[in-house]
Amino acid sequence: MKIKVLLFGSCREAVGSGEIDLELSDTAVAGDAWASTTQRFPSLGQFERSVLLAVNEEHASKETKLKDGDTVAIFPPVSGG
Amino acid sequence: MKIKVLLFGSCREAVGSGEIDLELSDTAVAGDAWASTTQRFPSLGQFERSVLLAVNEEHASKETKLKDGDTVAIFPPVSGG
Amino acid sequence: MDQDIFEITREPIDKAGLEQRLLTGAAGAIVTFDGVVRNQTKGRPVVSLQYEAYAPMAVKEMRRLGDEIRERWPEVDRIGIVHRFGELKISESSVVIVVTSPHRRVAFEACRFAIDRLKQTVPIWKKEIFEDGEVWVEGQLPD
Amino acid sequence: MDQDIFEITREPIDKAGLEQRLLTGAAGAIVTFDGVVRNQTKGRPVVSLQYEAYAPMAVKEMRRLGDEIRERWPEVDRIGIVHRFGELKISESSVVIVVTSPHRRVAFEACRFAIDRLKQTVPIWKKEIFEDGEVWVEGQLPD
Repeated sequence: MKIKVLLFGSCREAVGSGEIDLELSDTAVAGDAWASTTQRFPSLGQFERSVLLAVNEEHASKETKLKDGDTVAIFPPVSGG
Repeated sequence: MKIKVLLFGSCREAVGSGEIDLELSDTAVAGDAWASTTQRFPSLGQFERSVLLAVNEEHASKETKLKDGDTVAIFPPVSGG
Repeated sequence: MDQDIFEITREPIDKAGLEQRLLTGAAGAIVTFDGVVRNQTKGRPVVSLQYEAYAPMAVKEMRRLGDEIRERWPEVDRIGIVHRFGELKISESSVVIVVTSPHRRVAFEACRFAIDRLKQTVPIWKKEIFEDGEVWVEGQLPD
Repeated sequence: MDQDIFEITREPIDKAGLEQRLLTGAAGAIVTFDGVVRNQTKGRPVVSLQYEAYAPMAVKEMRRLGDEIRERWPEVDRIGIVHRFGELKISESSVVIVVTSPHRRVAFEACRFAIDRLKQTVPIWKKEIFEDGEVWVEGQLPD
Protein backbone atom coordinates (compact mmCIF):
# COMPACT_ATOMS: atom_id res chain seq x y z
CA MET A 1 0.00 0.00 0.00
CA LYS A 2 0.96 3.64 -0.44
CA ILE A 3 1.69 5.72 2.64
CA LYS A 4 2.47 9.40 2.91
CA VAL A 5 5.05 10.27 5.57
CA LEU A 6 5.26 13.76 7.06
CA LEU A 7 8.26 14.85 9.11
CA PHE A 8 8.45 17.73 11.57
CA GLY A 9 10.98 19.65 13.61
CA SER A 10 14.40 18.11 14.06
CA CYS A 11 13.21 14.92 12.28
CA ARG A 12 12.31 16.95 9.20
CA GLU A 13 15.66 18.68 9.36
CA ALA A 14 17.57 15.38 9.69
CA VAL A 15 15.82 14.05 6.57
CA GLY A 16 16.01 17.31 4.65
CA SER A 17 12.37 17.00 3.58
CA GLY A 18 8.98 17.37 5.19
CA GLU A 19 7.18 14.78 3.10
CA ILE A 20 8.05 11.46 1.47
CA ASP A 21 6.07 8.62 -0.09
CA LEU A 22 6.47 4.98 0.91
CA GLU A 23 5.32 1.68 -0.51
CA LEU A 24 4.66 -0.78 2.33
CA SER A 25 3.28 -4.32 2.61
CA ASP A 26 -0.48 -4.69 3.10
CA THR A 27 -0.07 -5.70 6.77
CA ALA A 28 2.17 -2.79 7.67
CA VAL A 29 1.93 -0.95 10.99
CA ALA A 30 3.16 2.56 11.84
CA GLY A 31 6.45 1.11 13.11
CA ASP A 32 7.11 -0.22 9.60
CA ALA A 33 6.75 3.28 8.18
CA TRP A 34 9.24 4.47 10.77
CA ALA A 35 11.67 1.59 10.01
CA SER A 36 11.41 2.10 6.28
CA THR A 37 11.99 5.85 6.56
CA THR A 38 14.97 5.33 8.87
CA GLN A 39 16.45 2.85 6.43
CA ARG A 40 16.27 5.45 3.68
CA PHE A 41 17.51 8.26 5.95
CA PRO A 42 19.90 6.78 8.53
CA SER A 43 20.33 10.21 10.18
CA LEU A 44 16.85 9.62 11.66
CA GLY A 45 18.28 6.80 13.75
CA GLN A 46 19.28 9.26 16.49
CA PHE A 47 15.55 9.71 17.27
CA GLU A 48 14.85 5.99 17.79
CA ARG A 49 14.19 6.33 21.54
CA SER A 50 12.21 9.55 21.55
CA VAL A 51 10.34 9.65 18.24
CA LEU A 52 6.55 10.06 18.24
CA LEU A 53 4.17 8.89 15.54
CA ALA A 54 0.75 9.96 14.38
CA VAL A 55 -1.54 8.29 11.88
CA ASN A 56 -4.04 10.50 10.07
CA GLU A 57 -3.51 13.32 12.57
CA GLU A 58 -4.04 11.15 15.66
CA HIS A 59 -1.31 10.12 18.11
CA ALA A 60 -0.33 6.50 17.34
CA SER A 61 2.06 3.79 18.50
CA LYS A 62 4.40 1.65 16.44
CA GLU A 63 1.72 -1.08 16.56
CA THR A 64 -1.00 1.06 14.98
CA LYS A 65 -2.23 -0.66 11.79
CA LEU A 66 -2.06 1.18 8.50
CA LYS A 67 -4.23 1.09 5.42
CA ASP A 68 -3.67 2.33 1.90
CA GLY A 69 -3.56 6.11 1.63
CA ASP A 70 -2.83 6.74 5.32
CA THR A 71 -0.63 9.61 6.42
CA VAL A 72 2.02 8.82 9.02
CA ALA A 73 3.66 11.72 10.82
CA ILE A 74 7.10 11.37 12.41
CA PHE A 75 8.24 13.93 14.95
CA PRO A 76 10.20 14.51 18.16
CA PRO A 77 8.47 15.31 21.48
CA VAL A 78 6.50 18.51 21.02
CA SER A 79 7.91 21.81 22.27
CA GLY A 80 5.28 24.43 21.47
CA GLY A 81 4.04 27.16 23.75
CA MET B 1 -8.20 68.46 68.13
CA LYS B 2 -9.80 68.57 64.68
CA ILE B 3 -10.30 65.31 62.81
CA LYS B 4 -11.66 64.74 59.31
CA VAL B 5 -13.82 61.63 58.96
CA LEU B 6 -14.34 59.97 55.56
CA LEU B 7 -17.09 57.38 55.04
CA PHE B 8 -17.31 54.82 52.28
CA GLY B 9 -19.72 52.28 50.85
CA SER B 10 -22.70 51.32 52.97
CA CYS B 11 -21.31 53.40 55.89
CA ARG B 12 -21.35 56.50 53.69
CA GLU B 13 -24.85 55.69 52.59
CA ALA B 14 -26.09 55.18 56.17
CA VAL B 15 -24.73 58.60 57.14
CA GLY B 16 -25.81 60.33 53.94
CA SER B 17 -22.43 62.03 53.60
CA GLY B 18 -18.91 61.01 52.65
CA GLU B 19 -17.10 63.49 54.87
CA ILE B 20 -17.66 65.10 58.26
CA ASP B 21 -15.54 67.11 60.69
CA LEU B 22 -15.13 66.23 64.36
CA GLU B 23 -13.70 67.97 67.39
CA LEU B 24 -12.14 65.40 69.74
CA SER B 25 -10.15 65.54 72.98
CA ASP B 26 -6.36 65.74 72.69
CA THR B 27 -5.92 62.11 73.78
CA ALA B 28 -8.40 60.67 71.32
CA VAL B 29 -7.90 57.35 69.51
CA ALA B 30 -9.55 56.15 66.28
CA GLY B 31 -12.25 54.40 68.29
CA ASP B 32 -13.29 57.79 69.69
CA ALA B 33 -13.80 59.10 66.15
CA TRP B 34 -15.97 56.05 65.46
CA ALA B 35 -17.95 56.50 68.71
CA SER B 36 -18.46 60.20 68.11
CA THR B 37 -19.62 59.66 64.54
CA THR B 38 -22.00 56.87 65.60
CA GLN B 39 -23.45 59.13 68.26
CA ARG B 40 -24.22 61.76 65.63
CA PHE B 41 -25.50 59.17 63.12
CA PRO B 42 -27.10 56.27 65.04
CA SER B 43 -27.79 54.42 61.76
CA LEU B 44 -24.05 53.60 61.74
CA GLY B 45 -24.58 51.40 64.79
CA GLN B 46 -25.46 48.43 62.58
CA PHE B 47 -21.80 48.30 61.48
CA GLU B 48 -20.38 48.07 65.03
CA ARG B 49 -19.13 44.49 64.61
CA SER B 50 -17.75 44.69 61.10
CA VAL B 51 -16.57 48.27 60.63
CA LEU B 52 -12.97 48.92 59.58
CA LEU B 53 -10.95 52.04 60.28
CA ALA B 54 -8.02 53.73 58.60
CA VAL B 55 -5.96 56.67 59.82
CA ASN B 56 -4.24 58.79 57.18
CA GLU B 57 -4.79 56.11 54.53
CA GLU B 58 -3.35 53.25 56.60
CA HIS B 59 -5.39 50.42 58.12
CA ALA B 60 -5.84 51.16 61.83
CA SER B 61 -7.48 49.73 64.95
CA LYS B 62 -9.75 51.46 67.45
CA GLU B 63 -6.66 51.91 69.67
CA THR B 64 -4.68 53.86 67.06
CA LYS B 65 -3.77 57.27 68.49
CA LEU B 66 -4.86 60.42 66.68
CA LYS B 67 -3.29 63.82 66.35
CA ASP B 68 -4.68 67.14 65.20
CA GLY B 69 -5.47 67.20 61.48
CA ASP B 70 -5.63 63.42 61.04
CA THR B 71 -8.05 61.82 58.61
CA VAL B 72 -10.02 58.83 59.88
CA ALA B 73 -11.79 56.66 57.33
CA ILE B 74 -14.78 54.50 58.31
CA PHE B 75 -15.86 51.69 56.03
CA PRO B 76 -17.28 48.16 55.84
CA PRO B 77 -15.14 45.17 54.78
CA VAL B 78 -13.86 45.83 51.26
CA SER B 79 -15.57 44.21 48.27
CA GLY B 80 -13.64 45.34 45.21
CA GLY B 81 -12.49 43.19 42.33
CA MET C 1 9.79 48.37 41.14
CA ASP C 2 9.63 51.74 39.43
CA GLN C 3 7.98 50.41 36.34
CA ASP C 4 5.14 48.58 38.00
CA ILE C 5 1.74 50.23 37.53
CA PHE C 6 -0.94 50.80 40.19
CA GLU C 7 -3.91 52.92 39.22
CA ILE C 8 -7.46 53.78 40.16
CA THR C 9 -9.46 55.24 37.29
CA ARG C 10 -12.95 56.28 36.31
CA GLU C 11 -12.22 55.56 32.62
CA PRO C 12 -12.51 52.18 30.86
CA ILE C 13 -9.35 50.15 31.50
CA ASP C 14 -6.97 49.91 28.54
CA LYS C 15 -5.91 46.32 29.08
CA ALA C 16 -3.80 45.91 25.92
CA GLY C 17 -2.09 49.22 26.64
CA LEU C 18 -1.35 48.15 30.19
CA GLU C 19 0.19 44.88 29.03
CA GLN C 20 2.24 46.76 26.47
CA ARG C 21 3.57 49.21 29.07
CA LEU C 22 4.67 46.29 31.27
CA LEU C 23 6.28 44.10 28.61
CA THR C 24 10.08 43.82 28.64
CA GLY C 25 12.42 41.45 26.83
CA ALA C 26 12.90 39.50 30.07
CA ALA C 27 9.30 38.30 30.04
CA GLY C 28 8.36 34.88 28.67
CA ALA C 29 4.88 34.76 30.20
CA ILE C 30 2.16 37.33 30.70
CA VAL C 31 -0.76 36.27 32.88
CA THR C 32 -3.69 38.66 32.95
CA PHE C 33 -6.74 38.57 35.19
CA ASP C 34 -9.66 40.65 33.99
CA GLY C 35 -12.67 40.94 36.29
CA VAL C 36 -15.79 41.78 34.29
CA VAL C 37 -19.36 42.53 35.31
CA ARG C 38 -21.46 39.36 35.18
CA ASN C 39 -25.07 39.48 33.97
CA GLN C 40 -26.51 37.84 37.09
CA THR C 41 -25.96 37.06 40.76
CA LYS C 42 -27.58 33.90 42.09
CA GLY C 43 -29.94 33.95 39.14
CA ARG C 44 -31.04 37.55 39.64
CA PRO C 45 -30.32 39.69 36.53
CA VAL C 46 -27.80 42.45 37.20
CA VAL C 47 -28.13 45.83 35.47
CA SER C 48 -24.80 47.27 36.53
CA LEU C 49 -22.24 47.44 39.32
CA GLN C 50 -21.44 50.68 41.11
CA TYR C 51 -17.85 50.81 42.40
CA GLU C 52 -16.63 53.25 45.03
CA ALA C 53 -12.95 53.62 45.96
CA TYR C 54 -10.93 55.34 48.65
CA ALA C 55 -8.54 56.16 45.86
CA PRO C 56 -5.31 57.35 47.55
CA MET C 57 -5.43 54.55 50.12
CA ALA C 58 -6.34 52.01 47.42
CA VAL C 59 -3.23 52.92 45.43
CA LYS C 60 -1.11 52.61 48.59
CA GLU C 61 -2.56 49.18 49.30
CA MET C 62 -1.92 48.09 45.70
CA ARG C 63 1.73 49.14 46.06
CA ARG C 64 1.94 47.17 49.27
CA LEU C 65 0.46 44.19 47.44
CA GLY C 66 3.11 44.64 44.77
CA ASP C 67 5.84 44.58 47.45
CA GLU C 68 4.35 41.41 48.91
CA ILE C 69 4.38 39.74 45.49
CA ARG C 70 8.03 40.64 44.90
CA GLU C 71 8.97 39.26 48.26
CA ARG C 72 7.21 35.95 47.59
CA TRP C 73 8.12 35.65 43.92
CA PRO C 74 11.40 37.49 43.24
CA GLU C 75 11.37 36.15 39.69
CA VAL C 76 8.40 38.38 38.73
CA ASP C 77 9.34 40.91 36.07
CA ARG C 78 6.47 43.46 36.15
CA ILE C 79 3.17 43.93 37.99
CA GLY C 80 0.25 46.07 36.86
CA ILE C 81 -3.01 46.57 38.76
CA VAL C 82 -5.72 48.93 37.54
CA HIS C 83 -9.11 49.18 39.23
CA ARG C 84 -11.97 51.19 37.84
CA PHE C 85 -14.72 52.94 39.79
CA GLY C 86 -18.10 54.42 38.88
CA GLU C 87 -20.99 52.61 37.21
CA LEU C 88 -20.02 49.59 35.10
CA LYS C 89 -22.31 47.78 32.66
CA ILE C 90 -22.34 44.04 31.89
CA SER C 91 -19.02 42.79 30.45
CA GLU C 92 -17.11 45.94 31.40
CA SER C 93 -13.84 45.40 33.30
CA SER C 94 -13.69 46.48 36.93
CA VAL C 95 -10.14 45.31 37.57
CA VAL C 96 -7.23 44.15 35.44
CA ILE C 97 -4.13 42.54 36.94
CA VAL C 98 -1.11 41.77 34.77
CA VAL C 99 1.95 39.85 35.96
CA THR C 100 4.91 39.14 33.70
CA SER C 101 7.71 36.75 34.43
CA PRO C 102 10.42 34.79 32.60
CA HIS C 103 8.43 31.57 33.25
CA ARG C 104 4.74 30.89 33.50
CA ARG C 105 4.37 29.25 36.91
CA VAL C 106 5.34 32.37 38.82
CA ALA C 107 3.18 34.62 36.65
CA PHE C 108 0.11 32.42 37.30
CA GLU C 109 0.71 32.14 41.03
CA ALA C 110 1.44 35.82 41.56
CA CYS C 111 -1.53 36.97 39.46
CA ARG C 112 -3.93 34.75 41.34
CA PHE C 113 -2.50 35.83 44.67
CA ALA C 114 -2.88 39.46 43.62
CA ILE C 115 -6.62 39.29 42.93
CA ASP C 116 -7.30 37.21 46.06
CA ARG C 117 -5.40 39.70 48.21
CA LEU C 118 -6.82 42.78 46.48
CA LYS C 119 -10.29 41.61 47.46
CA GLN C 120 -9.20 41.53 51.11
CA THR C 121 -7.08 44.65 51.49
CA VAL C 122 -7.75 47.30 48.85
CA PRO C 123 -10.44 49.81 49.97
CA ILE C 124 -12.99 49.52 47.18
CA TRP C 125 -16.67 48.63 47.53
CA LYS C 126 -19.33 47.61 45.08
CA LYS C 127 -23.08 47.74 44.93
CA GLU C 128 -25.12 45.52 42.66
CA ILE C 129 -27.84 47.36 40.78
CA PHE C 130 -30.85 45.20 39.90
CA GLU C 131 -33.94 46.25 37.96
CA ASP C 132 -35.90 46.52 41.18
CA GLY C 133 -33.34 47.41 43.81
CA GLU C 134 -29.71 47.55 44.82
CA VAL C 135 -27.50 45.74 47.31
CA TRP C 136 -24.02 46.44 48.69
CA VAL C 137 -21.87 43.36 48.18
CA GLU C 138 -20.64 42.08 51.53
CA GLY C 139 -16.89 42.04 51.78
CA GLN C 140 -14.78 39.51 53.61
CA LEU C 141 -13.33 40.53 56.93
CA PRO C 142 -9.52 40.65 56.62
CA ASP C 143 -7.48 37.69 58.00
CA MET D 1 -18.64 24.25 22.65
CA ASP D 2 -19.36 25.82 19.28
CA GLN D 3 -18.10 29.20 20.27
CA ASP D 4 -14.73 28.15 21.58
CA ILE D 5 -11.82 29.15 19.34
CA PHE D 6 -8.85 26.98 18.34
CA GLU D 7 -6.51 28.36 15.71
CA ILE D 8 -3.04 28.02 14.24
CA THR D 9 -1.87 31.12 12.43
CA ARG D 10 1.15 32.65 10.77
CA GLU D 11 -0.07 36.19 11.57
CA PRO D 12 0.47 38.10 14.83
CA ILE D 13 -2.12 37.01 17.39
CA ASP D 14 -4.91 39.52 18.02
CA LYS D 15 -5.22 38.96 21.76
CA ALA D 16 -7.73 41.71 22.50
CA GLY D 17 -9.86 40.57 19.56
CA LEU D 18 -9.75 36.98 20.77
CA GLU D 19 -10.88 38.00 24.26
CA GLN D 20 -13.65 40.09 22.73
CA ARG D 21 -14.92 37.21 20.60
CA LEU D 22 -15.08 34.96 23.68
CA LEU D 23 -16.72 37.37 26.11
CA THR D 24 -20.35 36.71 27.07
CA GLY D 25 -22.53 38.16 29.80
CA ALA D 26 -22.08 34.97 31.82
CA ALA D 27 -18.38 35.67 32.38
CA GLY D 28 -17.12 37.34 35.55
CA ALA D 29 -13.47 36.42 35.07
CA ILE D 30 -11.17 36.32 32.06
CA VAL D 31 -7.78 34.71 32.60
CA THR D 32 -5.34 35.05 29.73
CA PHE D 33 -1.98 33.39 29.29
CA ASP D 34 0.28 34.98 26.72
CA GLY D 35 3.55 33.24 25.92
CA VAL D 36 6.07 35.70 24.51
CA VAL D 37 9.57 35.29 23.14
CA ARG D 38 12.14 35.92 25.87
CA ASN D 39 15.39 37.73 25.11
CA GLN D 40 17.65 34.98 26.50
CA THR D 41 17.90 31.31 27.38
CA LYS D 42 20.25 30.41 30.21
CA GLY D 43 22.01 33.71 29.72
CA ARG D 44 22.53 33.27 25.98
CA PRO D 45 20.91 36.10 23.97
CA VAL D 46 18.09 34.90 21.71
CA VAL D 47 17.53 36.52 18.32
CA SER D 48 14.22 34.84 17.50
CA LEU D 49 12.21 31.65 17.82
CA GLN D 50 11.20 29.61 14.81
CA TYR D 51 7.93 27.72 15.32
CA GLU D 52 6.78 24.83 13.17
CA ALA D 53 3.32 23.27 13.46
CA TYR D 54 1.54 20.20 12.18
CA ALA D 55 -1.42 22.50 11.76
CA PRO D 56 -4.45 20.23 11.19
CA MET D 57 -3.40 17.85 13.95
CA ALA D 58 -2.54 20.75 16.25
CA VAL D 59 -6.07 22.14 15.89
CA LYS D 60 -7.51 18.66 16.61
CA GLU D 61 -5.38 18.36 19.74
CA MET D 62 -6.44 21.82 20.88
CA ARG D 63 -10.10 20.81 20.51
CA ARG D 64 -9.39 17.69 22.53
CA LEU D 65 -7.76 19.86 25.17
CA GLY D 66 -10.89 22.01 25.17
CA ASP D 67 -13.03 18.89 25.73
CA GLU D 68 -10.79 17.84 28.61
CA ILE D 69 -11.12 21.28 30.23
CA ARG D 70 -14.91 21.20 29.97
CA GLU D 71 -14.99 17.77 31.54
CA ARG D 72 -12.83 18.87 34.48
CA TRP D 73 -14.31 22.35 34.90
CA PRO D 74 -17.92 22.35 33.67
CA GLU D 75 -18.31 25.90 34.94
CA VAL D 76 -15.99 27.29 32.21
CA ASP D 77 -17.80 29.63 29.85
CA ARG D 78 -15.47 29.95 26.83
CA ILE D 79 -12.02 28.69 25.80
CA GLY D 80 -9.76 30.22 23.18
CA ILE D 81 -6.35 28.92 22.11
CA VAL D 82 -4.36 30.48 19.29
CA HIS D 83 -0.82 29.39 18.46
CA ARG D 84 1.36 31.18 15.96
CA PHE D 85 4.05 29.66 13.78
CA GLY D 86 6.92 31.08 11.70
CA GLU D 87 9.74 33.29 12.95
CA LEU D 88 8.95 35.33 16.07
CA LYS D 89 11.05 38.20 17.42
CA ILE D 90 11.59 39.13 21.09
CA SER D 91 8.34 40.01 22.91
CA GLU D 92 6.11 38.62 20.14
CA SER D 93 3.38 36.21 21.28
CA SER D 94 3.68 32.56 20.29
CA VAL D 95 0.55 31.36 22.07
CA VAL D 96 -2.45 32.99 23.71
CA ILE D 97 -4.90 31.05 25.86
CA VAL D 98 -8.07 32.69 27.14
CA VAL D 99 -10.49 31.07 29.59
CA THR D 100 -13.64 32.81 30.78
CA SER D 101 -15.80 31.69 33.65
CA PRO D 102 -18.41 33.10 36.05
CA HIS D 103 -15.82 32.93 38.86
CA ARG D 104 -12.06 33.37 38.89
CA ARG D 105 -10.83 30.13 40.46
CA VAL D 106 -11.97 27.97 37.58
CA ALA D 107 -10.64 30.38 34.96
CA PHE D 108 -7.18 30.38 36.58
CA GLU D 109 -7.04 26.61 37.00
CA ALA D 110 -8.30 25.81 33.50
CA CYS D 111 -6.00 28.34 31.83
CA ARG D 112 -2.96 26.99 33.62
CA PHE D 113 -3.93 23.43 32.83
CA ALA D 114 -4.37 24.38 29.17
CA ILE D 115 -0.85 25.73 28.69
CA ASP D 116 0.73 22.85 30.63
CA ARG D 117 -1.17 20.31 28.53
CA LEU D 118 -0.63 22.12 25.24
CA LYS D 119 3.10 21.81 25.78
CA GLN D 120 2.70 18.04 26.08
CA THR D 121 0.19 17.18 23.40
CA VAL D 122 -0.10 19.78 20.64
CA PRO D 123 2.26 19.04 17.71
CA ILE D 124 4.28 22.23 17.50
CA TRP D 125 8.06 22.57 17.72
CA LYS D 126 10.38 25.48 18.24
CA LYS D 127 13.98 26.26 17.42
CA GLU D 128 15.95 28.92 19.24
CA ILE D 129 17.91 31.17 16.91
CA PHE D 130 21.06 32.64 18.48
CA GLU D 131 23.52 35.04 16.88
CA ASP D 132 25.93 32.20 16.30
CA GLY D 133 23.77 29.15 15.88
CA GLU D 134 20.41 27.52 16.41
CA VAL D 135 19.04 24.75 18.62
CA TRP D 136 15.78 22.78 18.58
CA VAL D 137 14.14 23.01 21.99
CA GLU D 138 13.80 19.57 23.51
CA GLY D 139 10.19 18.67 24.19
CA GLN D 140 8.91 16.63 27.10
CA LEU D 141 7.90 13.06 26.40
CA PRO D 142 4.13 12.72 26.97
CA ASP D 143 2.96 11.13 30.26
